[in-house]
Amino acid sequence: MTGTQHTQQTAHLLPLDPELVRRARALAAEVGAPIVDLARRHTTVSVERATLRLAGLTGADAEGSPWVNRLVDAVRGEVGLEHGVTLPVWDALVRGEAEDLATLAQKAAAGSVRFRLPEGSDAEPARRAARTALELGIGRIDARRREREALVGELGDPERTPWIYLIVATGDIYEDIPQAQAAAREGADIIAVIRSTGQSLLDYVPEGATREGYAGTYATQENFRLMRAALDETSRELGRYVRLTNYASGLCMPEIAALAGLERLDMMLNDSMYGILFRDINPVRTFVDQRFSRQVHARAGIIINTGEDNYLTTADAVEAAHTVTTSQLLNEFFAKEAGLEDWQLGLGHAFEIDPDVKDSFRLELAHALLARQLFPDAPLKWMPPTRHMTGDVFRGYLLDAFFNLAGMLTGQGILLVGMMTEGVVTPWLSDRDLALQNVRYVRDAAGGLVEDFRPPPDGFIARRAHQVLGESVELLERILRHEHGLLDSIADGTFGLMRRPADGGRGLDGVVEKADGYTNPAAELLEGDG
Amino acid sequence: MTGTQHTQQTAHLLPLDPELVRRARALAAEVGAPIVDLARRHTTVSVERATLRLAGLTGADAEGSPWVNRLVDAVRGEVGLEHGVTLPVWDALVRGEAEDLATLAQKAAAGSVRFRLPEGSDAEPARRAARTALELGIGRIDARRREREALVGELGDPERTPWIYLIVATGDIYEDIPQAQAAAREGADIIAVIRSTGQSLLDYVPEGATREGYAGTYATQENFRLMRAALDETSRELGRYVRLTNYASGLCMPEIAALAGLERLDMMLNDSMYGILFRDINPVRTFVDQRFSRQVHARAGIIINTGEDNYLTTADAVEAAHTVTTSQLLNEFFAKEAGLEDWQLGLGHAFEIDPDVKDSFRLELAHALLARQLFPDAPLKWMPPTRHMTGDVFRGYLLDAFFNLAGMLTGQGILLVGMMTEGVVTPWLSDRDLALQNVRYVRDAAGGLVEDFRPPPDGFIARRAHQVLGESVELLERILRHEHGLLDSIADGTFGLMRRPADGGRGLDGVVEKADGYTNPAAELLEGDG
Amino acid sequence: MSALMRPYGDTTGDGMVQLSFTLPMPHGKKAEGAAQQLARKMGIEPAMVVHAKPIGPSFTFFVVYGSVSHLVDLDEVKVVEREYPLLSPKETNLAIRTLLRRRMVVVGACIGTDAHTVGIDAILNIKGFAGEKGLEYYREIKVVNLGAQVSVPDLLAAARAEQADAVLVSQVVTQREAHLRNTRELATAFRQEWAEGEGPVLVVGGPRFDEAMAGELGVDRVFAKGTTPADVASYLVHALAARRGVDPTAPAPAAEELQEEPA
Amino acid sequence: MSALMRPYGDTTGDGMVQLSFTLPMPHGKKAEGAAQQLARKMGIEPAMVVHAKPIGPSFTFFVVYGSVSHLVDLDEVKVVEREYPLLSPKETNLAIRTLLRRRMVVVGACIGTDAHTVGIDAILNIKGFAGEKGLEYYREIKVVNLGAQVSVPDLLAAARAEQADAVLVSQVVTQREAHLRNTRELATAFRQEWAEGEGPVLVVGGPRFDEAMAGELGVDRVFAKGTTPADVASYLVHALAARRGVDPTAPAPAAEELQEEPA
Ligand code: B12
Ligand code: B12
Ligand SMILES: Cc1ncc(COP(=O)(O)O)c(C=O)c1O
Ligand SMILES: Cc1ncc(COP(=O)(O)O)c(C=O)c1O
Repeated sequence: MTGTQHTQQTAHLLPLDPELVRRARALAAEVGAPIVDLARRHTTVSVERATLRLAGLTGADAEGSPWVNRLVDAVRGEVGLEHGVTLPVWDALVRGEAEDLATLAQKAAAGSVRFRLPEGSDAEPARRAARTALELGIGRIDARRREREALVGELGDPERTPWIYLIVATGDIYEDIPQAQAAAREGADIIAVIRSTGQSLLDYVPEGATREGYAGTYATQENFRLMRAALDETSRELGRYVRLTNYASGLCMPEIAALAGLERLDMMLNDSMYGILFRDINPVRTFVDQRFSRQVHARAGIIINTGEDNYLTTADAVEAAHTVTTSQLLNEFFAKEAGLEDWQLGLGHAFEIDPDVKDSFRLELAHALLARQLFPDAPLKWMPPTRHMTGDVFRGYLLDAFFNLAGMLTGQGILLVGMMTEGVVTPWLSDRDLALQNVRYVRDAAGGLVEDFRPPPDGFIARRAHQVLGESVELLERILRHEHGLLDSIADGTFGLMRRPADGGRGLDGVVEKADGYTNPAAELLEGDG
Repeated sequence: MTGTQHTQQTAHLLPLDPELVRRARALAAEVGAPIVDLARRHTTVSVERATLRLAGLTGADAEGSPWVNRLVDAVRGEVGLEHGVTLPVWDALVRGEAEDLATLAQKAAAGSVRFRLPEGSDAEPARRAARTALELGIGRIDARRREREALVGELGDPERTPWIYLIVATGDIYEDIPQAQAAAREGADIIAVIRSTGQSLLDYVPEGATREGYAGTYATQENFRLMRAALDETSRELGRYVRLTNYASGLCMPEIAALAGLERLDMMLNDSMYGILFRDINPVRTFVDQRFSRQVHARAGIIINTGEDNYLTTADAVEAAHTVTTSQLLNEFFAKEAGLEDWQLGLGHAFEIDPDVKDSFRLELAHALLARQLFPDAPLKWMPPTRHMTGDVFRGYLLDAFFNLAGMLTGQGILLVGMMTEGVVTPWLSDRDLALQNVRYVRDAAGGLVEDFRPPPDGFIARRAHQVLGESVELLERILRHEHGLLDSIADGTFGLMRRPADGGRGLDGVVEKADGYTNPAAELLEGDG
Repeated sequence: MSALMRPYGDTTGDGMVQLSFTLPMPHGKKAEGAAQQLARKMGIEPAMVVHAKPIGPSFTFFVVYGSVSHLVDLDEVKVVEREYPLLSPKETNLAIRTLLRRRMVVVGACIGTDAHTVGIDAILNIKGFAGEKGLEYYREIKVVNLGAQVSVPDLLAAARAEQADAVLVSQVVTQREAHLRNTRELATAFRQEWAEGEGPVLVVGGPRFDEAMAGELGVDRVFAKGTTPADVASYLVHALAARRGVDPTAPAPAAEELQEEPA
Repeated sequence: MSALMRPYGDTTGDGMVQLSFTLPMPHGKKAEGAAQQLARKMGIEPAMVVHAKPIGPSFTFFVVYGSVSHLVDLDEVKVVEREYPLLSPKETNLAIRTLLRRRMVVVGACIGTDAHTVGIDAILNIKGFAGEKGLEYYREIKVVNLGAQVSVPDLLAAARAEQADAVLVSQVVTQREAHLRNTRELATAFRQEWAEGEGPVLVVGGPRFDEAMAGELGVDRVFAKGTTPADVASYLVHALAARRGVDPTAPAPAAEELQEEPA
């Protein structure tokens, strides 16, 4: 999916001031730089666990505690994580404490192995062994990426944009699979398996195939594998590559990113601030985890989906429109810094304006066009109405139609298909079918309207877009005026009215400041690439 | 409702060739002229009955046969109708056969009165008496028109176009009334009481309040009165004048027009060819009845609604698009000839293209814009999808939304609101409520899109509109090539694929060629005005 | 596929359905309770009244979601499965020749005040339906289409005059069960004219008929939505053959004639 | 308004309803028959299956219209009508002062894995809901909002530490009846901590609760969709007064203080 496809017809609809656009980007970079610095200076338990996962450590103990958790905890308990988990672990392996990672983890859990921080010449063999293991691991991700490229080459991409994105959310991977396959057959280009409530706050990744999620299914390596295999089958049946999405979000963001790379997921929800604002996860933890996970995504050829839509579920979509733009600019900066390319930036935004607001649809068009023109080469992810969806499913079906129309008129890249039951239940099989019918009608009957849609340069839409961009620049300036920039503004409620101080929130105890000799071959390999 | 309102924003969207437009109108006039001539040369039982109704004759016998029927039949039986019903009737009254029309009709029905055709000096008193009676009758229509104008002046018209037109169709006037009032409260500007199936083929107008219609309620003077009174009440409650519509169509077209004038109905369905094509009513009967009924409408200040939408329920809306345009041009010609002004021409057209046709919505826009630009001062009546509405009421709700959008984008004057249950049942109370919600959303959220809708002059929409106009001109030329022009083309299936020869169809026996001394003071009064 | 099943929302056996209706009472907690009660009586438990909107002062519209407790028992589903072989126009023509040794005469109409001819035309006119040609296209069928709003006496007169083998009647308007009433009236008149098993085959059709109702309505066959001309032609062959007690698809006497068939 | 009524389509007493659902079986006449059977079991007779669409090879979606035979009996509708007077913030503040002679302490949270805080925030935060200010705005109420995904033990600990008069819990996710399960778990833990009628007043709320279920769930009160802060504040005053056996709206000792009230 190349940017040109989405933008050819909508590229010059708004007369945006190029100077203002440049200024907005420069400000985002200025805001983001200290955060990157912060992220470089820390590691987290999840980054270290992700490293072990990349090195091939899988499985869990009898209570379901993953071996990566047991091993990292053991190392942390004995020698700390300031130098990273790899040095002590491969040192132990080199020393012959166990023949492989899995055995080592088991012994460590049993307390039958001692770790140390190898120094001087002792360190070199450990370092080399770790590097080899991780080269292998990263190699597996590279292989999966090539595999995807080959499949896309063979089966082909959807013929048109926006790509059609549908969710399944039964909580049971074995109900999810047939529903996902049915959705793909009816026209979905992308399937997202929604995650069980609460998983984002688990500081470990559950194991195995699962059937007991609430309003979503646990993200596990086995569930990833099962669903990807099923969709590969369906892709062949349909002669088009059906993509799979999950969440690299929450306390285990880096690990899930690694699993996504290993199981050839194609897109991942991954936002720079969602966990902070909506899950009260510690800001530092989030930024560190986020940078590593994005490096993995960059390497794996995964498209990220950012979460700007979420702002508009709690804040007003008109008043807070500029916070979406601001977040998009920041997400873009962080993503590019982590090595992601434009085509991997599924920047989020949403159709969430109160439908009772006069001209709501045209306001949506203004916002959507603004995003389109600010990020001409990114496959924007356009999210449907949720907040103003009620139990009136007929009205819901209507709102979704206008959402679809806005998607077509403004050249969005990824269309998350809205469900008429949004205000009621997680999607039913029939909801998806009806929703796809809605998309098809709007696209085929009215999609060509892009030819006729020419907002005047001094008209309502152009003026609104200009206003939002202006407010976004002001917001970035306001953030810069804080002593500690972004961290302070997150603390004082600038975003979504939520106050999240840098020393508060969940998972702070999993953050570790790196010592001078910190080593992480995975990070080095990914950084080199970035 | 002035034309300017609808057209201000959509007037110049299509680059129509003014020469071709002029040519189309000239051809329509050429096609229509002989039909006007034919209509002038004939009268019908219904025209004569309408004349008696205007003179104040009401009521029916014990079997429900209206006195106007009994009286006209008696006169016809004795002296024929070639000279009109008024001469023999008022002659009898002048001669003292009965003290008033009602008594005369009863006596005539009982066979206890003799009619004659007064000649020479005998004729003059009869003629004068008839003229006086009909001046009074037309005066009542004039008074009703002034009454409407006063109410509109006092209560006001809807603030915006399109006007919202809703139907009720319970079959029972006493269920219709609360439903109509509810619809008006929810936002309807116009209420149409759908007529019972089969009434169009009745050669009399039923009497009194009725409760036993099928899929519609009988058009009777009493039902008209009851509903108009109820809506007057609601108009005052709402502070806006709610209009009432019924059908001047079928075998009693002229009489129903007269009743509409007398009971202050505001709009009437009245098409120049509907009865011929869709009810197999004799063409001559139809054209004669139609001219008289339009003269009444002109005088009464009633807006007519033509029936071009019906073509598209049997013919394909893309292939037959030009037949709609052709019929609109003919309806316009006949209407103006009968004295109607532009603001009274609710020319019909409909959103009936198969939704599975690629670009169906833009084709609809092209057709709707063509009508808008051809008839810039007429309050076009835009009809919703019916034919492609299925039992999938969700999809139905979606199609209706796009119909509404097309209505807004192309500046239609009267929007007949579509029902999601079109494919299933006559509208339920809740269907109307949901449908109005749909209209409101589309209008308020997206109506302003007219500012941004600018089909390029060489684009898909402009090209399609030009094509349809061209095909319509060709069709008019083809009609003119027939020996007897329009009558022959109606006979050979040019319209809606239905063959209707001039000497076939229902109601032919009610057509009478006028004799030299034919008199009809009502016709004279209306003609003078026309 | 088991014989017992429940509706499917997003999990096997969840029984989930969506329901909407209006109650003639003002909006309020009482109305929501009433909606809940109705849903419960329909077997929806638990029922979520997810939308309640006043329609004016004396009506309230509801949307309800919930799990219905009833089981669908497939073994008890009675369906009118096609009781005759589906023939191509060629085969139909051949069978008619074999069976009648003359053309089959079919008289069609919309009776009562119903003026919806598109359905019967779809079956009778050459143009046909769903890509299939209508009965007029069949060389061995003579079609007399009387059109709309035909009275029952007129229809019977035409059937007699044409010596019809079959009478086909369409009914589309269903308000106050007009279609059922009109059909019953027709069937009664028919039976006064011809004894059971005699006279033309009597067929009615329309989008809202239940095909299982033929017996109850007193007609030979009912066709519902989605019917195609070949369904009807094949049925007529089958019915006429059955009356004569023969197998219409037995080898024809003049099979070589097949060559000149247009169909 | 009579106590017995039927749904209203377009005529009094017609009983018309609309229904949609999916059956896990391939599309076909059998499936339409199955849909008809289900509709009949739900009391819809005659049922028109007006739409049937295959969803892949093993599911079919239906839309049904028809007349339901059940009567709604308004006399049997049980509604939780407001059992307490609705107070203005001013009156609430005054009543609390009279009743407690100190501020009322309210602890709120979303428990379990539910992270939907908008609902509880609408009740608690100053910003409020539907134009009404939330409980934080009430001078005499101290609000401790613990936010989302709070575990039951943490909630109980906070309630103890704050000496809460009331505990307010929100549950929005209903899949697999998560909201009911979590509420029951909470109620059990609560009853282990405090005897019936002791400890804080326990209130749950969320859009899909049935307000009649309080007893069954073991909580003092349930609030459903559309609840406003004043509903909750008024209820709390009422409940605390009831526990003390007094009338909370009796004349206050310090009525002159009313002047300085912001509310
Ligand atoms: C086209 C149409 C019209 C056209 C009819 C033109 C014509 N020459 O037929 C016009 C515009 C004239 C019209 C007028 C009216 N209509 Co109309 N119309 C429709 C519409 C949009 C489509 C019907 C159609 O053509 N379907 C296509 C055909 C191919 O399908 P079919 O009829 O089901 O036929 C198939 C099968 O059922 C079967 N079949 C049918 N008949 C037979 C017979 C035999 C023997 C066999 C074997 C099979 C068979 O085979 C066919 C092919 O598969 C429907 C709404 C809709 N979307 O369904 C409303 C609809 C049928 N109309 C309706 C009404 C109420 C009217 C009016 C009465 C309104 C009024 N009061 O003015 C008028 C008056 C007509 C009258 N006197 O009967 C209602 C009926 C409501 C009800 N359930 O009772 C409908 C459902 C719209 C609505 N929701 O209100 N209508
Ligand atoms: C906003 C929203 C979110 C936001 C939440 C932000 C936040 N801080 O709360 C975000 C984007 C984070 C989110 C995420 C998810 N959501 Co969500 N979300 C919604 C949405 C769009 C609106 C809910 C809302 O804010 N309503 C407005 C408030 C004011 O209404 P309310 O909650 O009903 O509260 C009122 C009353 O109920 C009552 N009340 C409520 N609580 C209490 C408590 C007390 C004590 C009292 C007295 C009264 C009371 O008073 C309030 C005012 O009247 C709904 C869909 C919809 N349109 O309803 C889905 C919805 C609730 N979400 C849903 C789901 C499944 C999720 C996810 C689990 C999906 C996933 N797997 O990722 C996630 C994870 C969240 C989690 N772990 O719980 C589902 C729940 C389905 C179900 N019935 O089980 C819904 C219905 C969407 C859907 N159809 O799938 N969501
Ligand atoms: C970026 C991101 N992560 C995660 C989620 C899901 O929430 P949870 O944290 O409950 O898994 C969302 C919401 O859709 C999101 O946008
Ligand atoms: C002009 C006109 N007359 C009459 C009708 C109604 O049909 P009927 O003749 O059955 O009353 C229509 C259809 O809507 C129409 O457009």
